[in-house]
Amino acid sequence: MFAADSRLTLQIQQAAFDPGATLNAFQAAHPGVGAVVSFTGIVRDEGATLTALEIEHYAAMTGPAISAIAEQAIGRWQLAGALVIHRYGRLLPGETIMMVATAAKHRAGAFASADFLMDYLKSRAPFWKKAFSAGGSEWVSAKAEDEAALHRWSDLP
Amino acid sequence: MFAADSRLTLQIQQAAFDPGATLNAFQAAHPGVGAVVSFTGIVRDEGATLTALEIEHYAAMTGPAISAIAEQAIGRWQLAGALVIHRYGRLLPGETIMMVATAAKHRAGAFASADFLMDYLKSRAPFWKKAFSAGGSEWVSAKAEDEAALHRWSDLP
Amino acid sequence: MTMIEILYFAWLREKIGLPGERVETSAQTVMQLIQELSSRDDVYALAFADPGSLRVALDQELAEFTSPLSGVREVAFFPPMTGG
Amino acid sequence: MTMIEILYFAWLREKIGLPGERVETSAQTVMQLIQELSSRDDVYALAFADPGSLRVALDQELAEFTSPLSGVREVAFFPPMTGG
Repeated sequence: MFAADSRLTLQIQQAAFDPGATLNAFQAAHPGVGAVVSFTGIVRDEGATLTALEIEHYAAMTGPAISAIAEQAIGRWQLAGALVIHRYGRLLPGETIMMVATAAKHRAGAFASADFLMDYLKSRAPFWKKAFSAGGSEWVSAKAEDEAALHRWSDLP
Repeated sequence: MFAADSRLTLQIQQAAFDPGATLNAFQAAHPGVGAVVSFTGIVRDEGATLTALEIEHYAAMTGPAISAIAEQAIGRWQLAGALVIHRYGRLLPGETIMMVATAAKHRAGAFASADFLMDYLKSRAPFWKKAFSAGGSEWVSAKAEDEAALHRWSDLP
Repeated sequence: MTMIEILYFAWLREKIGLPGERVETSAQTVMQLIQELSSRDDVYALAFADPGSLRVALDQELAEFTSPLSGVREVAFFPPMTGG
Repeated sequence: MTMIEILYFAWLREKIGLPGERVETSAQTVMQLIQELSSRDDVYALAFADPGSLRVALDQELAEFTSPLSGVREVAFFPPMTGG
Protein backbone atom coordinates (compact mmCIF):
# COMPACT_ATOMS: atom_id res chain seq x y z
CA MET A 1 0.00 0.00 0.00
CA PHE A 2 2.89 2.38 0.77
CA ALA A 3 5.33 0.49 -1.38
CA ALA A 4 6.73 2.27 -4.41
CA ASP A 5 9.13 -0.60 -5.06
CA SER A 6 7.29 -3.55 -6.60
CA ARG A 7 9.61 -5.91 -4.79
CA LEU A 8 8.10 -4.82 -1.47
CA THR A 9 4.77 -6.04 -0.09
CA LEU A 10 3.74 -3.98 2.94
CA GLN A 11 0.56 -4.32 4.98
CA ILE A 12 -0.24 -2.51 8.21
CA GLN A 13 -3.56 -3.72 9.49
CA GLN A 14 -5.75 -4.49 12.45
CA ALA A 15 -7.14 -7.71 11.00
CA ALA A 16 -5.65 -11.15 11.55
CA PHE A 17 -3.88 -12.79 8.61
CA ASP A 18 -2.84 -16.31 7.62
CA PRO A 19 0.97 -16.75 7.78
CA GLY A 20 0.96 -19.96 5.73
CA ALA A 21 -1.18 -18.56 2.91
CA THR A 22 1.00 -15.43 2.99
CA LEU A 23 4.18 -17.51 2.69
CA ASN A 24 2.81 -19.48 -0.25
CA ALA A 25 1.62 -16.35 -2.07
CA PHE A 26 4.98 -14.64 -1.45
CA GLN A 27 6.92 -17.64 -2.77
CA ALA A 28 4.68 -17.84 -5.84
CA ALA A 29 5.13 -14.12 -6.49
CA HIS A 30 8.91 -14.44 -6.69
CA PRO A 31 9.77 -17.30 -9.04
CA GLY A 32 13.41 -17.98 -9.80
CA VAL A 33 14.75 -17.50 -6.28
CA GLY A 34 16.41 -20.32 -4.38
CA ALA A 35 15.69 -19.24 -0.81
CA VAL A 36 12.74 -17.84 1.14
CA VAL A 37 12.98 -17.01 4.84
CA SER A 38 9.98 -16.05 6.96
CA PHE A 39 9.61 -14.79 10.50
CA THR A 40 6.35 -14.71 12.41
CA GLY A 41 6.04 -12.92 15.74
CA ILE A 42 3.38 -14.29 18.10
CA VAL A 43 1.86 -12.89 21.32
CA ARG A 44 3.32 -14.94 24.21
CA ASP A 45 1.14 -15.58 27.22
CA GLU A 46 4.11 -14.99 29.56
CA GLY A 47 3.28 -17.96 31.77
CA ALA A 48 -0.47 -17.39 31.47
CA THR A 49 -0.19 -13.93 33.08
CA LEU A 50 -0.79 -11.90 29.92
CA THR A 51 -4.43 -11.48 28.90
CA ALA A 52 -3.97 -9.18 25.91
CA LEU A 53 -1.52 -6.97 24.08
CA GLU A 54 -2.52 -3.62 22.69
CA ILE A 55 -0.42 -2.23 19.88
CA GLU A 56 -0.49 1.51 19.16
CA HIS A 57 1.18 2.98 16.10
CA TYR A 58 1.86 6.33 14.46
CA ALA A 59 -0.15 5.73 11.32
CA ALA A 60 1.29 8.53 9.19
CA MET A 61 4.86 7.40 9.89
CA THR A 62 4.52 3.59 9.96
CA GLY A 63 4.35 3.00 6.21
CA PRO A 64 7.18 5.34 5.20
CA ALA A 65 9.40 4.11 8.07
CA ILE A 66 8.96 0.43 7.20
CA SER A 67 9.35 1.13 3.47
CA ALA A 68 12.66 2.87 4.11
CA ILE A 69 13.93 -0.06 6.18
CA ALA A 70 12.76 -2.61 3.62
CA GLU A 71 14.32 -0.69 0.71
CA GLN A 72 17.63 -0.85 2.53
CA ALA A 73 17.33 -4.62 2.90
CA ILE A 74 16.27 -5.11 -0.74
CA GLY A 75 19.25 -3.11 -1.98
CA ARG A 76 21.85 -4.49 0.36
CA TRP A 77 21.05 -8.18 -0.22
CA GLN A 78 19.68 -7.83 -3.76
CA LEU A 79 16.39 -9.38 -2.77
CA ALA A 80 13.86 -10.48 -5.36
CA GLY A 81 11.19 -9.62 -2.82
CA ALA A 82 10.48 -8.59 0.76
CA LEU A 83 7.25 -8.71 2.73
CA VAL A 84 6.24 -7.00 5.96
CA ILE A 85 2.85 -7.38 7.62
CA HIS A 86 2.38 -5.72 11.02
CA ARG A 87 -0.84 -5.60 13.01
CA TYR A 88 -2.02 -3.00 15.50
CA GLY A 89 -4.89 -2.93 17.98
CA ARG A 90 -5.83 -5.52 20.58
CA LEU A 91 -4.30 -9.00 20.25
CA LEU A 92 -4.71 -12.13 22.36
CA PRO A 93 -2.01 -14.61 23.39
CA GLY A 94 -1.22 -16.96 20.52
CA GLU A 95 -2.21 -14.46 17.85
CA THR A 96 0.30 -13.62 15.13
CA ILE A 97 1.47 -10.00 15.52
CA MET A 98 3.55 -9.64 12.43
CA MET A 99 5.43 -11.39 9.67
CA VAL A 100 8.49 -10.72 7.59
CA ALA A 101 9.55 -12.69 4.51
CA THR A 102 12.49 -12.34 2.15
CA ALA A 103 13.26 -14.01 -1.18
CA ALA A 104 16.84 -14.22 -2.44
CA LYS A 105 19.01 -16.29 -4.74
CA HIS A 106 20.91 -17.92 -1.88
CA ARG A 107 20.17 -18.71 1.76
CA ALA A 108 22.75 -16.32 3.27
CA GLY A 109 21.03 -13.25 1.82
CA ALA A 110 17.55 -14.46 2.71
CA PHE A 111 18.52 -15.12 6.34
CA ALA A 112 20.56 -11.95 6.86
CA SER A 113 17.94 -9.66 5.35
CA ALA A 114 15.05 -11.12 7.37
CA ASP A 115 17.14 -10.84 10.55
CA PHE A 116 18.03 -7.23 9.64
CA LEU A 117 14.39 -6.35 8.94
CA MET A 118 13.33 -7.70 12.34
CA ASP A 119 16.06 -5.80 14.17
CA TYR A 120 15.07 -2.54 12.51
CA LEU A 121 11.32 -3.03 12.78
CA LYS A 122 11.77 -3.74 16.48
CA SER A 123 13.46 -0.42 17.25
CA ARG A 124 12.74 1.90 14.32
CA ALA A 125 9.14 1.31 13.27
CA PRO A 126 6.67 3.43 15.30
CA PHE A 127 4.80 0.74 17.24
CA TRP A 128 4.31 0.56 21.02
CA LYS A 129 3.02 -2.43 22.94
CA LYS A 130 0.95 -2.33 26.11
CA ALA A 131 0.61 -5.58 28.05
CA PHE A 132 -2.59 -6.32 29.93
CA SER A 133 -2.73 -8.78 32.83
CA ALA A 134 -5.09 -9.52 35.71
CA GLY A 135 -3.11 -7.02 37.76
CA GLY A 136 -3.47 -4.14 35.30
CA SER A 137 -1.58 -2.86 32.29
CA GLU A 138 1.96 -1.79 31.52
CA TRP A 139 3.75 -0.38 28.51
CA VAL A 140 6.38 -2.82 27.26
CA SER A 141 9.76 -1.13 27.56
CA ALA A 142 12.38 -1.25 24.86
CA LYS A 143 15.30 -3.56 25.61
CA ALA A 144 18.88 -2.33 25.53
CA GLU A 145 19.73 -5.50 23.61
CA ASP A 146 17.31 -4.54 20.83
CA GLU A 147 19.07 -1.22 20.35
CA ALA A 148 22.45 -2.98 20.54
CA ALA A 149 21.33 -5.49 17.89
CA LEU A 150 21.26 -2.69 15.31
CA HIS A 151 25.02 -2.30 15.53
CA ARG A 152 25.43 -5.79 14.07
CA TRP A 153 24.52 -4.33 10.68
CA SER A 154 26.70 -1.25 10.54
CA ASP A 155 30.04 -2.73 9.49
CA LEU A 156 28.95 -5.55 7.22
CA PRO A 157 29.03 -5.33 3.42
CA MET B 1 9.43 -40.61 11.63
CA PHE B 2 12.99 -40.91 12.94
CA ALA B 3 12.48 -38.39 15.71
CA ALA B 4 12.74 -39.63 19.27
CA ASP B 5 12.45 -36.06 20.59
CA SER B 6 8.85 -34.88 20.39
CA ARG B 7 10.06 -31.35 19.69
CA LEU B 8 11.41 -32.52 16.32
CA THR B 9 9.30 -33.06 13.21
CA LEU B 10 11.31 -34.79 10.50
CA GLN B 11 10.14 -35.89 7.07
CA ILE B 12 12.28 -37.25 4.27
CA GLN B 13 10.12 -37.83 1.25
CA GLN B 14 9.84 -37.87 -2.49
CA ALA B 15 6.42 -36.18 -2.57
CA ALA B 16 5.84 -32.45 -2.83
CA PHE B 17 4.58 -30.66 0.27
CA ASP B 18 2.83 -27.36 1.04
CA PRO B 19 5.19 -24.92 2.83
CA GLY B 20 2.37 -22.62 3.99
CA ALA B 21 0.24 -25.42 5.44
CA THR B 22 3.40 -26.81 7.06
CA LEU B 23 4.22 -23.44 8.63
CA ASN B 24 0.69 -23.05 10.02
CA ALA B 25 0.64 -26.58 11.44
CA PHE B 26 4.09 -26.09 12.98
CA GLN B 27 3.08 -22.79 14.58
CA ALA B 28 -0.13 -24.35 15.94
CA ALA B 29 1.82 -27.30 17.34
CA HIS B 30 4.02 -25.03 19.45
CA PRO B 31 1.81 -22.62 21.37
CA GLY B 32 3.43 -20.24 23.80
CA VAL B 33 6.44 -19.30 21.66
CA GLY B 34 7.02 -15.75 20.46
CA ALA B 35 9.01 -16.42 17.31
CA VAL B 36 8.86 -18.82 14.38
CA VAL B 37 11.41 -18.76 11.55
CA SER B 38 11.06 -20.80 8.38
CA PHE B 39 13.36 -21.43 5.46
CA THR B 40 12.29 -22.93 2.15
CA GLY B 41 14.78 -24.02 -0.47
CA ILE B 42 13.57 -23.90 -4.05
CA VAL B 43 15.01 -25.31 -7.31
CA ARG B 44 16.39 -22.35 -9.30
CA ASP B 45 16.22 -22.51 -13.05
CA GLU B 46 19.71 -20.96 -13.34
CA GLY B 47 18.74 -18.59 -16.12
CA ALA B 48 16.41 -21.12 -17.75
CA THR B 49 19.29 -23.56 -18.35
CA LEU B 50 18.32 -26.10 -15.70
CA THR B 51 15.63 -28.58 -16.68
CA ALA B 52 15.57 -30.74 -13.56
CA LEU B 53 17.41 -31.57 -10.37
CA GLU B 54 17.82 -35.11 -9.15
CA ILE B 55 18.47 -35.60 -5.47
CA GLU B 56 20.04 -38.84 -4.27
CA HIS B 57 20.32 -39.69 -0.60
CA TYR B 58 21.71 -42.38 1.69
CA ALA B 59 18.41 -43.49 3.15
CA ALA B 60 19.75 -45.39 6.16
CA MET B 61 21.84 -42.43 7.26
CA THR B 62 19.63 -39.45 6.38
CA GLY B 63 17.20 -39.68 9.30
CA PRO B 64 19.79 -40.25 12.03
CA ALA B 65 22.12 -37.56 10.61
CA ILE B 66 19.39 -34.90 10.47
CA SER B 67 18.05 -35.91 13.89
CA ALA B 68 21.49 -35.46 15.41
CA ILE B 69 21.85 -32.00 13.85
CA ALA B 70 18.35 -30.95 14.94
CA GLU B 71 18.87 -32.21 18.50
CA GLN B 72 21.93 -29.98 18.71
CA ALA B 73 19.89 -26.96 17.61
CA ILE B 74 17.03 -27.75 19.99
CA GLY B 75 19.39 -28.02 22.94
CA ARG B 76 21.60 -25.08 22.10
CA TRP B 77 18.77 -22.58 21.52
CA GLN B 78 16.21 -24.22 23.82
CA LEU B 79 13.74 -24.53 21.00
CA ALA B 80 10.11 -25.41 21.63
CA GLY B 81 10.16 -27.13 18.26
CA ALA B 82 12.13 -27.76 15.09
CA LEU B 83 10.98 -29.06 11.72
CA VAL B 84 12.94 -30.45 8.79
CA ILE B 85 11.38 -31.68 5.56
CA HIS B 86 13.75 -32.73 2.76
CA ARG B 87 12.76 -34.20 -0.56
CA TYR B 88 14.70 -36.57 -2.82
CA GLY B 89 14.15 -37.76 -6.38
CA ARG B 90 13.50 -35.67 -9.48
CA LEU B 91 12.46 -32.04 -8.99
CA LEU B 92 11.64 -29.32 -11.52
CA PRO B 93 12.61 -25.62 -11.38
CA GLY B 94 10.37 -23.76 -8.94
CA GLU B 95 9.64 -26.83 -6.82
CA THR B 96 10.32 -26.62 -3.11
CA ILE B 97 13.22 -28.91 -2.20
CA MET B 98 13.17 -28.60 1.54
CA MET B 99 12.00 -26.63 4.53
CA VAL B 100 13.28 -25.89 8.00
CA ALA B 101 11.30 -24.22 10.76
CA THR B 102 12.17 -23.35 14.34
CA ALA B 103 10.03 -22.12 17.24
CA ALA B 104 11.61 -20.24 20.14
CA LYS B 105 10.72 -17.75 22.83
CA HIS B 106 12.59 -14.87 21.17
CA ARG B 107 13.60 -14.01 17.63
CA ALA B 108 17.36 -14.35 18.14
CA GLY B 109 17.13 -18.06 18.97
CA ALA B 110 14.65 -18.76 16.18
CA PHE B 111 16.86 -17.07 13.56
CA ALA B 112 20.17 -18.51 14.74
CA SER B 113 18.88 -22.07 15.02
CA ALA B 114 17.26 -22.06 11.55
CA ASP B 115 20.46 -20.63 10.06
CA PHE B 116 22.51 -23.28 11.91
CA LEU B 117 20.21 -26.08 10.71
CA MET B 118 20.59 -24.96 7.10
CA ASP B 119 24.37 -24.76 7.33
CA TYR B 120 24.58 -28.27 8.75
CA LEU B 121 22.00 -29.84 6.46
CA LYS B 122 23.87 -28.39 3.50
CA SER B 123 27.18 -30.08 4.32
CA ARG B 124 26.40 -32.88 6.79
CA ALA B 125 23.17 -34.52 5.68
CA PRO B 126 23.76 -37.23 3.03
CA PHE B 127 22.12 -35.69 -0.01
CA TRP B 128 23.66 -35.16 -3.44
CA LYS B 129 22.24 -33.07 -6.24
CA LYS B 130 22.58 -33.72 -9.96
CA ALA B 131 21.65 -30.88 -12.30
CA PHE B 132 20.13 -31.67 -15.70
CA SER B 133 20.23 -29.23 -18.61
CA ALA B 134 19.82 -29.39 -22.37
CA GLY B 135 23.56 -30.03 -22.58
CA GLY B 136 23.58 -33.03 -20.26
CA SER B 137 23.91 -33.59 -16.54
CA GLU B 138 26.41 -32.70 -13.85
CA TRP B 139 26.77 -33.41 -10.14
CA VAL B 140 26.53 -30.19 -8.14
CA SER B 141 29.81 -29.72 -6.33
CA ALA B 142 30.05 -28.67 -2.72
CA LYS B 143 31.13 -25.08 -2.21
CA ALA B 144 34.09 -24.17 -0.02
CA GLU B 145 31.94 -21.41 1.47
CA ASP B 146 29.40 -24.00 2.67
CA GLU B 147 32.08 -25.88 4.56
CA ALA B 148 33.45 -22.59 5.88
CA ALA B 149 29.99 -21.57 7.08
CA LEU B 150 30.07 -24.36 9.66
CA HIS B 151 32.87 -22.62 11.53
CA ARG B 152 30.51 -19.78 12.36
CA TRP B 153 28.89 -22.03 14.95
CA SER B 154 31.92 -23.40 16.76
CA ASP B 155 32.78 -20.54 19.11
CA LEU B 156 29.35 -19.13 19.93
CA PRO B 157 27.56 -19.86 23.20
CA MET C 1 5.43 32.37 15.77
CA THR C 2 4.29 29.36 13.77
CA MET C 3 1.59 26.74 14.28
CA ILE C 4 2.85 23.23 14.85
CA GLU C 5 0.90 20.00 15.25
CA ILE C 6 2.27 18.00 18.19
CA LEU C 7 1.52 14.30 18.65
CA TYR C 8 2.09 12.08 21.70
CA PHE C 9 2.19 8.30 21.74
CA ALA C 10 2.11 5.44 24.26
CA TRP C 11 2.77 6.36 27.91
CA LEU C 12 3.61 9.93 26.92
CA ARG C 13 0.12 10.31 25.47
CA GLU C 14 -1.35 8.91 28.68
CA LYS C 15 0.77 11.15 30.95
CA ILE C 16 -0.11 14.29 29.00
CA GLY C 17 -3.69 13.13 28.60
CA LEU C 18 -3.91 14.11 24.93
CA PRO C 19 -3.13 12.32 21.64
CA GLY C 20 -2.02 15.67 20.22
CA GLU C 21 -2.57 19.40 20.03
CA ARG C 22 -1.84 22.43 17.87
CA VAL C 23 0.48 24.96 19.46
CA GLU C 24 1.76 28.35 18.43
CA THR C 25 5.46 28.50 19.14
CA SER C 26 8.62 30.44 18.46
CA ALA C 27 10.85 27.50 19.46
CA GLN C 28 13.78 27.07 17.09
CA THR C 29 14.66 23.50 18.09
CA VAL C 30 12.96 20.42 19.52
CA MET C 31 14.64 21.05 22.87
CA GLN C 32 13.29 24.60 22.99
CA LEU C 33 9.81 23.28 22.24
CA ILE C 34 10.12 20.81 25.13
CA GLN C 35 11.22 23.64 27.44
CA GLU C 36 8.32 25.79 26.29
CA LEU C 37 5.79 23.02 26.92
CA SER C 38 7.37 22.14 30.28
CA SER C 39 7.15 25.74 31.50
CA ARG C 40 3.48 25.83 30.55
CA ASP C 41 2.25 23.15 32.97
CA ASP C 42 3.59 20.61 35.47
CA VAL C 43 1.97 17.81 33.48
CA TYR C 44 4.39 18.54 30.62
CA ALA C 45 7.34 19.14 32.95
CA LEU C 46 6.79 15.67 34.45
CA ALA C 47 6.19 13.95 31.11
CA PHE C 48 9.35 15.46 29.59
CA ALA C 49 11.45 15.22 32.79
CA ASP C 50 13.79 12.67 31.21
CA PRO C 51 14.17 13.53 27.51
CA GLY C 52 16.76 10.77 27.17
CA SER C 53 13.90 8.26 27.55
CA LEU C 54 12.02 9.84 24.63
CA ARG C 55 12.28 9.92 20.85
CA VAL C 56 11.13 12.60 18.44
CA ALA C 57 10.01 12.57 14.81
CA LEU C 58 9.73 15.69 12.63
CA ASP C 59 7.22 15.35 9.80
CA GLN C 60 7.24 11.55 10.32
CA GLU C 61 11.01 11.17 10.30
CA LEU C 62 13.15 10.34 13.34
CA ALA C 63 15.15 13.37 14.45
CA GLU C 64 17.33 14.67 17.25
CA PHE C 65 16.47 17.02 20.14
CA THR C 66 18.87 19.50 18.63
CA SER C 67 17.13 19.40 15.23
CA PRO C 68 15.78 22.75 13.99
CA LEU C 69 12.02 23.20 13.67
CA SER C 70 12.01 25.57 10.72
CA GLY C 71 9.51 24.41 8.13
CA VAL C 72 8.34 21.53 10.30
CA ARG C 73 4.59 20.99 10.50
CA GLU C 74 4.26 17.90 12.68
CA VAL C 75 6.34 17.02 15.76
CA ALA C 76 5.75 13.64 17.38
CA PHE C 77 7.10 12.62 20.79
CA PHE C 78 7.13 9.02 21.99
CA PRO C 79 9.03 6.44 24.03
CA PRO C 80 11.50 4.07 22.33
CA MET C 81 9.59 1.89 19.88
CA THR C 82 8.67 -1.70 20.64
CA GLY C 83 7.48 -3.16 17.37
CA GLY C 84 8.11 -6.59 15.93
CA MET D 1 38.82 -61.66 7.03
CA THR D 2 35.37 -60.16 7.57
CA MET D 3 32.45 -59.38 5.29
CA ILE D 4 31.68 -55.69 4.84
CA GLU D 5 28.87 -54.00 2.91
CA ILE D 6 30.25 -51.13 0.83
CA LEU D 7 28.00 -48.39 -0.57
CA TYR D 8 28.79 -45.75 -3.21
CA PHE D 9 26.84 -42.56 -3.85
CA ALA D 10 26.58 -39.80 -6.47
CA TRP D 11 29.44 -39.61 -9.00
CA LEU D 12 31.39 -42.24 -7.11
CA ARG D 13 28.53 -44.70 -7.66
CA GLU D 14 28.51 -43.78 -11.36
CA LYS D 15 32.30 -44.10 -11.75
CA ILE D 16 32.38 -47.49 -10.05
CA GLY D 17 29.21 -48.56 -11.81
CA LEU D 18 27.64 -50.09 -8.69
CA PRO D 19 25.48 -48.75 -5.85
CA GLY D 20 27.24 -51.15 -3.50
CA GLU D 21 28.80 -54.55 -2.99
CA ARG D 22 29.77 -57.03 -0.28
CA VAL D 23 33.50 -57.61 0.06
CA GLU D 24 35.63 -59.89 2.19
CA THR D 25 38.52 -57.90 3.57
CA SER D 26 41.25 -57.89 6.14
CA ALA D 27 41.68 -54.08 5.97
CA GLN D 28 42.11 -52.55 9.43
CA THR D 29 41.28 -48.96 8.42
CA VAL D 30 39.27 -47.12 5.81
CA MET D 31 42.48 -46.16 3.99
CA GLN D 32 43.58 -49.78 3.82
CA LEU D 33 40.18 -50.69 2.37
CA ILE D 34 40.57 -48.01 -0.30
CA GLN D 35 44.04 -49.35 -1.15
CA GLU D 36 42.71 -52.90 -1.35
CA LEU D 37 39.89 -51.85 -3.70
CA SER D 38 42.21 -49.69 -5.80
CA SER D 39 44.64 -52.55 -6.32
CA ARG D 40 41.80 -54.79 -7.46
CA ASP D 41 40.82 -52.86 -10.57
CA ASP D 42 41.64 -49.60 -12.36
CA VAL D 43 38.00 -48.50 -12.05
CA TYR D 44 38.48 -48.28 -8.27
CA ALA D 45 41.98 -46.80 -8.56
CA LEU D 46 40.54 -43.99 -10.70
CA ALA D 47 37.46 -43.45 -8.54
CA PHE D 48 39.55 -43.26 -5.35
CA ALA D 49 42.48 -41.39 -6.94
CA ASP D 50 41.80 -38.28 -4.84
CA PRO D 51 40.55 -39.42 -1.41
CA GLY D 52 40.57 -35.80 -0.26
CA SER D 53 37.56 -35.22 -2.50
CA LEU D 54 35.64 -38.03 -0.81
CA ARG D 55 33.86 -38.61 2.50
CA VAL D 56 33.28 -41.84 4.36
CA ALA D 57 30.62 -43.05 6.78
CA LEU D 58 30.97 -46.14 8.98
CA ASP D 59 27.65 -47.70 9.94
CA GLN D 60 25.88 -44.47 8.89
CA GLU D 61 28.14 -42.10 10.83
CA LEU D 62 30.69 -39.78 9.28
CA ALA D 63 34.23 -41.01 9.93
CA GLU D 64 37.85 -40.42 8.98
CA PHE D 65 40.04 -42.31 6.53
CA THR D 66 42.19 -43.33 9.50
CA SER D 67 39.18 -44.75 11.38
CA PRO D 68 39.46 -48.47 12.29
CA LEU D 69 37.07 -50.93 10.65
CA SER D 70 36.77 -53.38 13.53
CA GLY D 71 33.12 -54.18 14.16
CA VAL D 72 31.98 -52.10 11.23
CA ARG D 73 29.32 -53.66 8.99
CA GLU D 74 28.59 -50.91 6.46
CA VAL D 75 31.10 -48.56 4.84
CA ALA D 76 29.75 -45.77 2.59
CA PHE D 77 31.89 -43.64 0.27
CA PHE D 78 30.61 -40.45 -1.31
CA PRO D 79 31.55 -36.95 -2.49
CA PRO D 80 30.97 -33.96 -0.15
CA MET D 81 27.26 -33.62 0.49
CA THR D 82 25.13 -31.03 -1.24
CA GLY D 83 21.85 -31.03 0.63
CA GLY D 84 19.64 -28.12 1.56
